[in-house]
Amino acid sequence: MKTLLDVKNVSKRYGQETLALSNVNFSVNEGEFVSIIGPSGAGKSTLLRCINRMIDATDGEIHFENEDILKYNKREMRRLRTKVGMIFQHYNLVNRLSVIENVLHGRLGYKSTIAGILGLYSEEEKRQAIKLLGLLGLEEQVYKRCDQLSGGQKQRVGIARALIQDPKILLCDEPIASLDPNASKIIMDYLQTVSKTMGITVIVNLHQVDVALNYSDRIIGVSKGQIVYDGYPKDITTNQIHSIYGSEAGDLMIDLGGRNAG
Amino acid sequence: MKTLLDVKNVSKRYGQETLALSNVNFSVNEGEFVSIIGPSGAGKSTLLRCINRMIDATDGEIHFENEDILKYNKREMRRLRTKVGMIFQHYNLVNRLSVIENVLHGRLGYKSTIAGILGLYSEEEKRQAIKLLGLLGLEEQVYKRCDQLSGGQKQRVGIARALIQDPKILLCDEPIASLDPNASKIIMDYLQTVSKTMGITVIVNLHQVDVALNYSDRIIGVSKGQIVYDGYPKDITTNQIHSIYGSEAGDLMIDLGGRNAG
Amino acid sequence: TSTSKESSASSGTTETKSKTETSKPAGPITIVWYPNESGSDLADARDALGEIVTNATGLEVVHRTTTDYNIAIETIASGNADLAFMGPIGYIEANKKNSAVLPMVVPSGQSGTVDDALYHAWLGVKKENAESYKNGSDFSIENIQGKKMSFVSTSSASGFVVPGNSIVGYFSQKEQWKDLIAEDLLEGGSNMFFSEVAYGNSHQGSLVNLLMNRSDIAAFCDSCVNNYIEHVDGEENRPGAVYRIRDDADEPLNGFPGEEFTIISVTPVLNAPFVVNTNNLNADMIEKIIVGFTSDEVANNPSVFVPKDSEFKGLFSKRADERFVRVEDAWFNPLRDLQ
Amino acid sequence: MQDKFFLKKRLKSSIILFVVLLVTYGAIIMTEFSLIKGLASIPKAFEWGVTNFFPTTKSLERLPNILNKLFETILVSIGATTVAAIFALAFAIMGSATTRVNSFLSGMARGFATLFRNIDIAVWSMILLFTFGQSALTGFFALFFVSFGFLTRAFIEVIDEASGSSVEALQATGAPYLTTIFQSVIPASLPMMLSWVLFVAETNIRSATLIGILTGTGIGFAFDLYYKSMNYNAASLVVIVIVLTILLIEYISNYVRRVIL
Amino acid sequence: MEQYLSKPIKVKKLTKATLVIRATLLSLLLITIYGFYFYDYKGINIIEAGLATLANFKIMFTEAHFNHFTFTEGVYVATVTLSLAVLTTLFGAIIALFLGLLAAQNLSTPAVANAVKSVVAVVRAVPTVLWVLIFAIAAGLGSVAAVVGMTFHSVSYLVKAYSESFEELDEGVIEALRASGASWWQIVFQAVIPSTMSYLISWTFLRFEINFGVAIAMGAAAAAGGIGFELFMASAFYYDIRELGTITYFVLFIAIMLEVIATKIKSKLRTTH
Ligand SMILES: Nc1ncnc2c1ncn2[C@@H]1O[C@H](COP(=O)(O)OP(=O)(O)OP(=O)(O)O)[C@@H](O)[C@H]1O
Ligand SMILES: Nc1ncnc2c1ncn2[C@@H]1O[C@H](COP(=O)(O)OP(=O)(O)OP(=O)(O)O)[C@@H](O)[C@H]1O
Ligand SMILES: [Mg+2]
Ligand SMILES: [Mg+2]
Repeated sequence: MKTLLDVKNVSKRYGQETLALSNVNFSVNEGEFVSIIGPSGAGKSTLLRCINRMIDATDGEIHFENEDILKYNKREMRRLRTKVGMIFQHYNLVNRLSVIENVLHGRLGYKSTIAGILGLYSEEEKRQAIKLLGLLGLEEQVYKRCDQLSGGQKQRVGIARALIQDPKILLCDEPIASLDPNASKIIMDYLQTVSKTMGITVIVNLHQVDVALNYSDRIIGVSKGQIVYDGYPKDITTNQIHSIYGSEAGDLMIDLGGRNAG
Repeated sequence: MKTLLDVKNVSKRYGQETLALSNVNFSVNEGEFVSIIGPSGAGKSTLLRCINRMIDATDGEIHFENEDILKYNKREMRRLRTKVGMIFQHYNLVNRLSVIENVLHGRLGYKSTIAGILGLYSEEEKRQAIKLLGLLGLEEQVYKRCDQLSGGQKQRVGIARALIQDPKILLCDEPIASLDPNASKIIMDYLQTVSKTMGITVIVNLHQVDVALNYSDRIIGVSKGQIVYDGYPKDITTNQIHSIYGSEAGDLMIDLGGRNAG
Repeated sequence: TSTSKESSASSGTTETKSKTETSKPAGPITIVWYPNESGSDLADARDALGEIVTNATGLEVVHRTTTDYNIAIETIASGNADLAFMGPIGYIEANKKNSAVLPMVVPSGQSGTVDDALYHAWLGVKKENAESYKNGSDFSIENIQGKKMSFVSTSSASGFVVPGNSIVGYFSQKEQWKDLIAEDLLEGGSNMFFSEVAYGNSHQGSLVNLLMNRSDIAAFCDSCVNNYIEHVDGEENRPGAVYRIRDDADEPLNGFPGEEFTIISVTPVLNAPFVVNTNNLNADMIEKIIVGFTSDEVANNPSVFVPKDSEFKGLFSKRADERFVRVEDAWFNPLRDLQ
Repeated sequence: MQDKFFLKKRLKSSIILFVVLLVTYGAIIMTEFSLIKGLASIPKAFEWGVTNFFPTTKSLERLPNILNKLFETILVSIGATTVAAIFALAFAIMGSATTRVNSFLSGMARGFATLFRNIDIAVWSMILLFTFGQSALTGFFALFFVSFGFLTRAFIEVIDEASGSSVEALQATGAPYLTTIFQSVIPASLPMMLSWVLFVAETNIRSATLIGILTGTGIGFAFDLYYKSMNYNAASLVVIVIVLTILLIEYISNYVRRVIL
Repeated sequence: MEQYLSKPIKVKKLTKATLVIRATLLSLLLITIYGFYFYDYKGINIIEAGLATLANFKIMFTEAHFNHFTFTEGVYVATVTLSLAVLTTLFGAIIALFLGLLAAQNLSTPAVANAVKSVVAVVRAVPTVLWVLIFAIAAGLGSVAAVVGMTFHSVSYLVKAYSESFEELDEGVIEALRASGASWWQIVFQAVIPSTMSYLISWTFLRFEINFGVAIAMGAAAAAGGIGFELFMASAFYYDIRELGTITYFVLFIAIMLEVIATKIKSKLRTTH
């Protein structure tokens, strides 16, 4: 399988004090579904944002489709970003615009500046947007303003916006943190489908270890800015999970797994 | 056991269109641990917020310690609120202030206006704040500004703020939605301890059905503004869960439960 | 007379309202100045005049300068100032508001008497256009209707009120303009008396308007522009007189050396008085101030009446026997009747 | 540690308070200001205002003329504001920390705005009068420059406030710079901007009192005429007309804000 | 879903808000265009006059000189003007802070908020020179008249700016404190003011700068002194464009200083408590 993304010796420092990432190495194949787990503040969000250069790594190299994206100029960076969809922890929608407009924003990277300014979208794009919204259970919200949505609904708009980009890779920063189990499953299933059938690579930051274990081809465990686990879900041991979270056995929510409803 | 809270025929209408709650009835005993589950937009948040009168129910009665709180005047309402701690989905911290100051905000309800304005807190209160922060794993963040925290850390500050109120009841609106499993467990355990040992009543909105089932004395299922389930966790069936979420079998994240790490 | 009364004080300058003999300020005497005299370059000139008051009364003097005519007028009328040096129209307004405001002295003309305590309101046109303002062989205001006009400001005696009234007086004889009133001159327009009306905000400014062709005719006063011009032709201070801007003219006329203009109308205007709010100062003290002002000593003080070749920038110039002379309110009646 | 934190915070507040008091004291000394006198003068001021500033039936005769002038003023004010807003938008986008291209252009834009804001209206009057004379254009430009300076600054604040996270999201889709601006910054900040534009239009109508002196047109000129000829009754009528106009604009502005925000 | 897919899809649904925005923008534009037809140009050649203006500007800034006052005098009078602005801003800010809280929809009741906003609008509508005139008569010429007169406008401006900043505040923060039983004043001082501090500083300094500009003219009118006299004389009496340049440099220097200080304070606020 072809390597899509190759992260080499990447470090990221915020100011003087915080070393959010230190010497991170991993690579991701095309179509792979990778979950990044780790405690709060471990650097998961930072890592994702380095990949599409929303922030610039302090050190190291990041190869995407065999090109070192840290060397990209502005124009190339923009092209890179059309290929990288991103889903944010805090939605990052333009609250004052309608749902469909926010979704269509995902197409802006493909447009000439002038078409983008005027918001000229093709019929095809609009249809695609509505289709995606339908898939995410938002058909009734298409023309609502985003600030009238509940948290869960907002996140789904964000996901639709990323999917309409037709990305090679999806970076998802806790995409289901604010969703109910129903929608969570739909989203995760959809992400999985996308990854499996369309060959889109997916990298997901997750707090729900069980979800990560269920969906991923691979798990990357991050702790204090370093990768402490990189392997298949089936190989991961409870001890390893505990070491990722720096916790004692029995201290994790996932330890409860198994005992279940009715 | 004594009834602490009694919600009778409560309805809540937003504007003309949205009937967020319709004719809700339930009561909660002292020291009980109640989870409210239900799909996004079901009215869970609305219900919680009616209880401490952050929003006023359109119809019905809410009795807290046998007094109809909907009849309370402003002064009584403030007194009510000191007895009701609240934890928010979106943290709702004053970002510009330090962690400890945000925690101490929980004491404002007990203070004279002038002491509150000047932020004069007693040594005892500060010590209590630091103790709580320690419990929540934030001892290193005590003097950091809240906007420098990660999502998970912020939520823990919010929880500390509610706990320092010394409340009779804790209303938690998805308190662990942004927490990693490690912290989630600590929080839920702490809430449980609080409920069990100090006799504080806890009402939690949750998306994680398995967590709800694990921790609660009672589950209330809400769907489309109505209570569709009210009973013990052990009695709930998978079908009932599906009917709460209006989903088909196999469509829910919790259906994955049971399969687990290593 | 008696200086012992000075101790029976009232507080400050503002609150004294009774007209009793005993009322007089213990604190400093406040003099308010018109915008024209408020510049920092005239600070020494103001001090020189303030010194006269101090010498006469033994009281300190505070100068209040303002850039707003109304504020100056209201200040003396309301008693917030004790003395003021103000234009005759301003005085009449202040006196109308508060009859306790009365004139003390005016600077005289060259004769040293009140008879020629006058200056002149001129209407000037550019020399090259002067011919078109002739009615027969004489210069006249006959043809000014429909032209572009420049005044000084609406509250200026020689820059608006006096020439305005002579224009109204002249044209209201005619059938077409019989309802003309001074206010109609304030604004230009196709159906108004003038096609355009500009304001110079100072006499020099009005003259600049003329020289820059922003107006066809400009109103200004003779003594106000005296320093900048020299007589070229015709009888001085009569219609038809031609003046030229001096080569060494100061700002703002330094940009127009050698430019010539012709006077088409001359109207006398009463000199500006020093006035007092008699509520604030008692008769004794006022008398002392007047005596001080009208003394020979002051008349010969080169900082007050500045000799022609002096470097000092003062308010009044000395050519012959100029001095301060006492005036009564009634002296202003001719001007008052114009309004 | 804990005591030190609160102590330090309190100490800092005290130092700030002390500095403010010191500066105030210095200012009071410099200007010989007396707070007591100021407070005492307020009732008297209102008494004088009320007894002098009221329109009489005679002054009402001038109403048609005043309204005519008001119309001119509104045209000039709104015209200048609108044109200024267009320029200000461009400069604000260049100047805002969220949307700037680079810090050099940003500094330039801010500097330009500062320059225009701080050239006194009297300076404009003189410079423009020299060249444009007493025409409507003088008023237009004087208002334009000051509005431009102010709106640029206001827009920068609005953009910084309104559009943080969504700009990031659009950048992440690879949207070009201008597209990001028009699809995210402008929709997010348009209501606030519009609100400021209406505010400036309103301010400009009020500034017309100054502008009137320069231009010889508009309601400000009418005020100036009546004020200088001490016809306070007519001047008060002008003020009342201005007040009513501004209240009307304020009402429209509030309505617009309520609907669009 | 079919309901959307059958016919061409509209991206923008015309809501009342978009309609109102468009109507407002369109009216502004139409009025502007109509205005350009309507203006009395008095036969001025815009290009020529514009070039002449630029030339004057060049003279003003490149040939600035001292003529009627010296540098030290300039510094002194500028300080006086600055002091007037300091007092006006300070009084204005204190009063406006309280009125601003009352005028903010989310902190006050609609009736009170609208009442405060209306009063403030009336105050703002009265020309500054009138306020100063009235106080010059009531309090006598001097700094009192200037400062009190100018404070009225300062207050009305800041009330608007402050109340809008307050209204922008995240409702959740207020809610959280309300939920813990905090009183209105406590919420104001513990949440509202800390959260909006950087906006408050921004607006206050912007008003400071405006007040400085107003103090130039009004200080001179009310006999409170300051650089306004030099400006008045240079522009109305001497027509000395070069000296205007000097004065403008003074004004600009102070304005830039203010902006630098404001930026410093704001960036400090961004990182410290
Ligand atoms: N803009 C920033 N400036 C300074 N420090 C930052 C910034 N963003 C993040 N950090 C710090 O970097 C570290 C990693 O943060 P990051 O947001 O990547 O963690 P995370 O794993 O995503 O946590 P969470 O699960 O809570 O979202 C944390 O210590 C955080 O405080
Ligand atoms: N302030 C409001 N104005 C109008 N409608 C609202 C408001 N708040 C909530 N709603 C609507 O009321 C319904 C219930 O919302 P609520 O926030 O209580 O749902 P929830 O169960 O908490 O959802 P989630 O799990 O996504 O938080 C939703 O349809 C929502 O759109
Ligand atoms: Mg994160
Ligand atoms: Mg909710």
